[in-house]
Amino acid sequence: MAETKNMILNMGPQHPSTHGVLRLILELDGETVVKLTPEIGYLHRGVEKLGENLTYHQFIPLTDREDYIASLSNNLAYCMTVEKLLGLEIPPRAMVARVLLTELQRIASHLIWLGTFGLDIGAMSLFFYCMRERETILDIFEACAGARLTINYFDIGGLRKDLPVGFEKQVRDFIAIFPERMKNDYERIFQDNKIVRIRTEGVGIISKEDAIDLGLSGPLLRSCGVPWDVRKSNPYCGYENYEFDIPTGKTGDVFDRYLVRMEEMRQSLKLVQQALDRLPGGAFLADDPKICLPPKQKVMTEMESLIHHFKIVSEGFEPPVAEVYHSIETPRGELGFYIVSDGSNKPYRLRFRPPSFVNLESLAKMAEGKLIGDLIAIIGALDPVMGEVDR
Amino acid sequence: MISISKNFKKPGLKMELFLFYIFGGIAIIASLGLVAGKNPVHSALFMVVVFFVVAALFVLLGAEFLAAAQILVYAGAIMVLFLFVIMLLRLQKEELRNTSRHAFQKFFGIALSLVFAFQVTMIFRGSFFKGARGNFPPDAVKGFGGNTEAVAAVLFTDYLFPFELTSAILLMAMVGAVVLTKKELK
Amino acid sequence: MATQEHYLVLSAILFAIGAIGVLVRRNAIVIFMCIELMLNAVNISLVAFSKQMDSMDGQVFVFFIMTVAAAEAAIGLAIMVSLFRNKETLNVDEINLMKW
Amino acid sequence: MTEFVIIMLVKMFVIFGAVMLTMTYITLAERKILGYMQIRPGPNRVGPWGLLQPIADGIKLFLKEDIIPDNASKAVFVIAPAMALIPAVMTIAVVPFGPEVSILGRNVTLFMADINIGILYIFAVSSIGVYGIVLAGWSSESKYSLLGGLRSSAQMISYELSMGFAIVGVIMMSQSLSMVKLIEAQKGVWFIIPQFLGFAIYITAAIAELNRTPFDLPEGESELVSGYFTEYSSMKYAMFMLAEYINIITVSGIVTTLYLGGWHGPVLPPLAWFVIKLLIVVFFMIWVRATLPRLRYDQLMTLGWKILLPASIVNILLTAVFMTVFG
Repeated sequence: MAETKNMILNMGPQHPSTHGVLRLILELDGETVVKLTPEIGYLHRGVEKLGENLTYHQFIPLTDREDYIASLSNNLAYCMTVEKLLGLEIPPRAMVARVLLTELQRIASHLIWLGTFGLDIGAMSLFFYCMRERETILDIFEACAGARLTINYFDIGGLRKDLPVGFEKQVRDFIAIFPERMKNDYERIFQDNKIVRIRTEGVGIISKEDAIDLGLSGPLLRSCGVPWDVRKSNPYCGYENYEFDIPTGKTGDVFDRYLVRMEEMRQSLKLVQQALDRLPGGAFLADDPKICLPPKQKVMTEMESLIHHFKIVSEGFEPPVAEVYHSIETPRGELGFYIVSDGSNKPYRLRFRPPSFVNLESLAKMAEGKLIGDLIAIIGALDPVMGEVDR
Repeated sequence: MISISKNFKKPGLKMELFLFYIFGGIAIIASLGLVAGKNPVHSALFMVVVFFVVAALFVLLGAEFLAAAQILVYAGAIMVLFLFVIMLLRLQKEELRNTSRHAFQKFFGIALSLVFAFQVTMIFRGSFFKGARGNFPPDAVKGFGGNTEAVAAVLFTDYLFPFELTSAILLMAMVGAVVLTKKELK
Repeated sequence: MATQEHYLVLSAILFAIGAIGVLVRRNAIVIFMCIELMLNAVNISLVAFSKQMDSMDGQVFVFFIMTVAAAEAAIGLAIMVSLFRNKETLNVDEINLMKW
Repeated sequence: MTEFVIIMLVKMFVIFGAVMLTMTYITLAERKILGYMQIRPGPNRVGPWGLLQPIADGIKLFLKEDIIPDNASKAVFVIAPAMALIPAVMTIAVVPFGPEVSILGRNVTLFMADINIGILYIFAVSSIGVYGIVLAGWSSESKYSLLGGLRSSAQMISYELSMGFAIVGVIMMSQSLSMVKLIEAQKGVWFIIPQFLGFAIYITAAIAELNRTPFDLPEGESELVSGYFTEYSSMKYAMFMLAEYINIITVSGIVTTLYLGGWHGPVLPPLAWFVIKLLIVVFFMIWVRATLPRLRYDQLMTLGWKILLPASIVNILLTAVFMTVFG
């Protein structure tokens, strides 16, 4: 019986819907995906090796380029790991500002996800509404740090610069318009649409046990019903004294992931509101002379600050010999940094634990046996960022 | 070349003959292309041309309903089925191996068909069909309101039983096709 | 006026060409197309007779031929697909074993 | 005789010219309307409000390099766009734009031909539309276009059926196949009211025939890198676009004739009414494209076979009962 052999189809690396340079080798039997082998590495820049030859300060801009859609979260993860290594205390204003900005970054990242997810299953107009809101958030980031995508605003010991004038007003305006935009723009266009329902419900289901076995994290894990969030399990940056809850799905299909992310956006908005209310004044950077750069006018006037500034910039600082791991909750899942320092001014080893890389493993389990149309929806719901996967 | 302007005085009659020769010529050329075509898809396309020309001939003969049905059934459905199968099975050009014992068959086939064609044309030379006239002369057809209504009148009265039978045939064909091509569901 | 002879001669020629195709060609699908061509030739003569004899029976008959041809095409192509799956070829010469 | 030929020629040029013109400006209208529905202005650089944009597109596509993939079968590759365009243009001949009207003393019918198998002719010609796509998919010798070609032909064939059955309802009400008689039958009440179910089925099937969202699977960008015309460029690609947009006009024309009462309307002249209704249907198709996402392939098939087809048969049943009861 001459079996008509399956067709090998090569999707990517420059395919319009694989969210960056992910290549999938699909074995197709007609329309159904028989076997799926993802191929990664097209965006590999050897960041971890670079980390070993850069001082701790010089490495911060590189962390933006990992998960370029939520770059503030990367900065936060790296800076907190180094602070943990040094045992450095950071001022309360910096703590609250960090929570506020990373939650805004989460909303912005989910908005990009929502827009491109709509495009993947064919709804064209949703993208433009999401981008309109994302612009307002990016204006806030631009006011703070001058950059919109790779923001690089956090520093070891707090913030690079103080929050700009009129920051509160910008954030308050955003908080005022966003809930109403979410309800009658996104949900009316997208969620109440019958075709969206049949395209996403019951698609790409992954069970709770498989999710835990594969080590998934973030909205993917929570959509299977596992209420696990780093902000709640081991709180950092003062999350324990904000009250917010963790949305979880029931069946773990693509529609649940959509619902979890939408609910997360609402929770983040609540967090931003609380952070804005309790934003204290005071210093925005720890004043340990060995580690944090002194303010400009001090450097110009005092000899001692000039020497500190020169020393930090040229050689950096020598942390104690130790190894440390710290992880935070980014929009895609648990991002962890593992730094081994040998006492010199450059880390001996610097390791990323990116959530997208781990989540991508589940793609094969979810997509095999399904149709091509489903595969696109599943990749969309997975929301992988290739910069993070390939490092 | 027939000078069209001279014969134009009597519209219709000469025109019809002229059109008949055009369509007949296209039909013959297209069917030769179909038979002699190397690539199955090219012969499929020639086949479509033949169907169109036959539909045109039906219009010339006043059978508009059949012309539309011809395009719809033959050119619209059956040929697409053929193209589907040709595409699915990715048939390549037929490599013409001249297997020795078949050369004779090729020659014999052509000769036989030509003899057959010659005999049939001879019979029709003196068309002596004077049999009993049916009861649908052209004006009766107009009375019904056109060819479609006339065909319907006959089809649903005298030929009602065969009409129901065809639906049974089509059903059987559908079931048969599905059963034949169904892969065992692993 | 295109008399009936013209139509009958044309249908005979088309029928002959169809017959040549069936006898000569080695590819099963092309043979199948030639059979359809022969059916069409018959249709032409039937409609010609229907016009000549002023009766609609010829055209109704052609209507039935069309439905049967459609059914036959479906079944024939289904056979050819399963044939191709078993023998990897549609060359009529190689399909000569009664069992495969 | 010669006068008849001259009138025919003039009519042909006028109607063909009008359709081509509206076609170009529908491409612009689509991009503008989509833009405004997506809070962006749409093309407005070329000419005031972007009015010269279609001309710019035409020239651009005309000057682009015309690539034919080397292992493609040339003849079929070149014929395919033409075969996609021909049925689209052929149906224009039968769309009745207006009634008898006397211009310069002669009364002229505002349509090319009123053949008594009008709807059957449209249905037959639209079934040829599949060839352009199937051949394009096959002849460009690439996996993606082959998949796209197979998908779209299966889709078009299955939706042709429900379209045909939906039309049967209308023919029963109007007792004739010819388009002009059909419009006369709608003098009192438009067929959209008694035949609403048929209208819904017909519109969905028509959108599926045109391969437009939510049924634009064959050129689903996100899946098959734009389906059967992946390998086409410049003028041949433009012909596929041309065919699609002319098809939109002809299908809208047919919908206005079948269901929206053709040129009947209170105040405005008949031709104006016909054009207004036609543009409303075109707007509806553009609006659908802006809002609905794409259906998956098997959902598309189930909708076509398991929902639309039985619904259209039920529609025929209801019409029959309705007509026997109300005479």
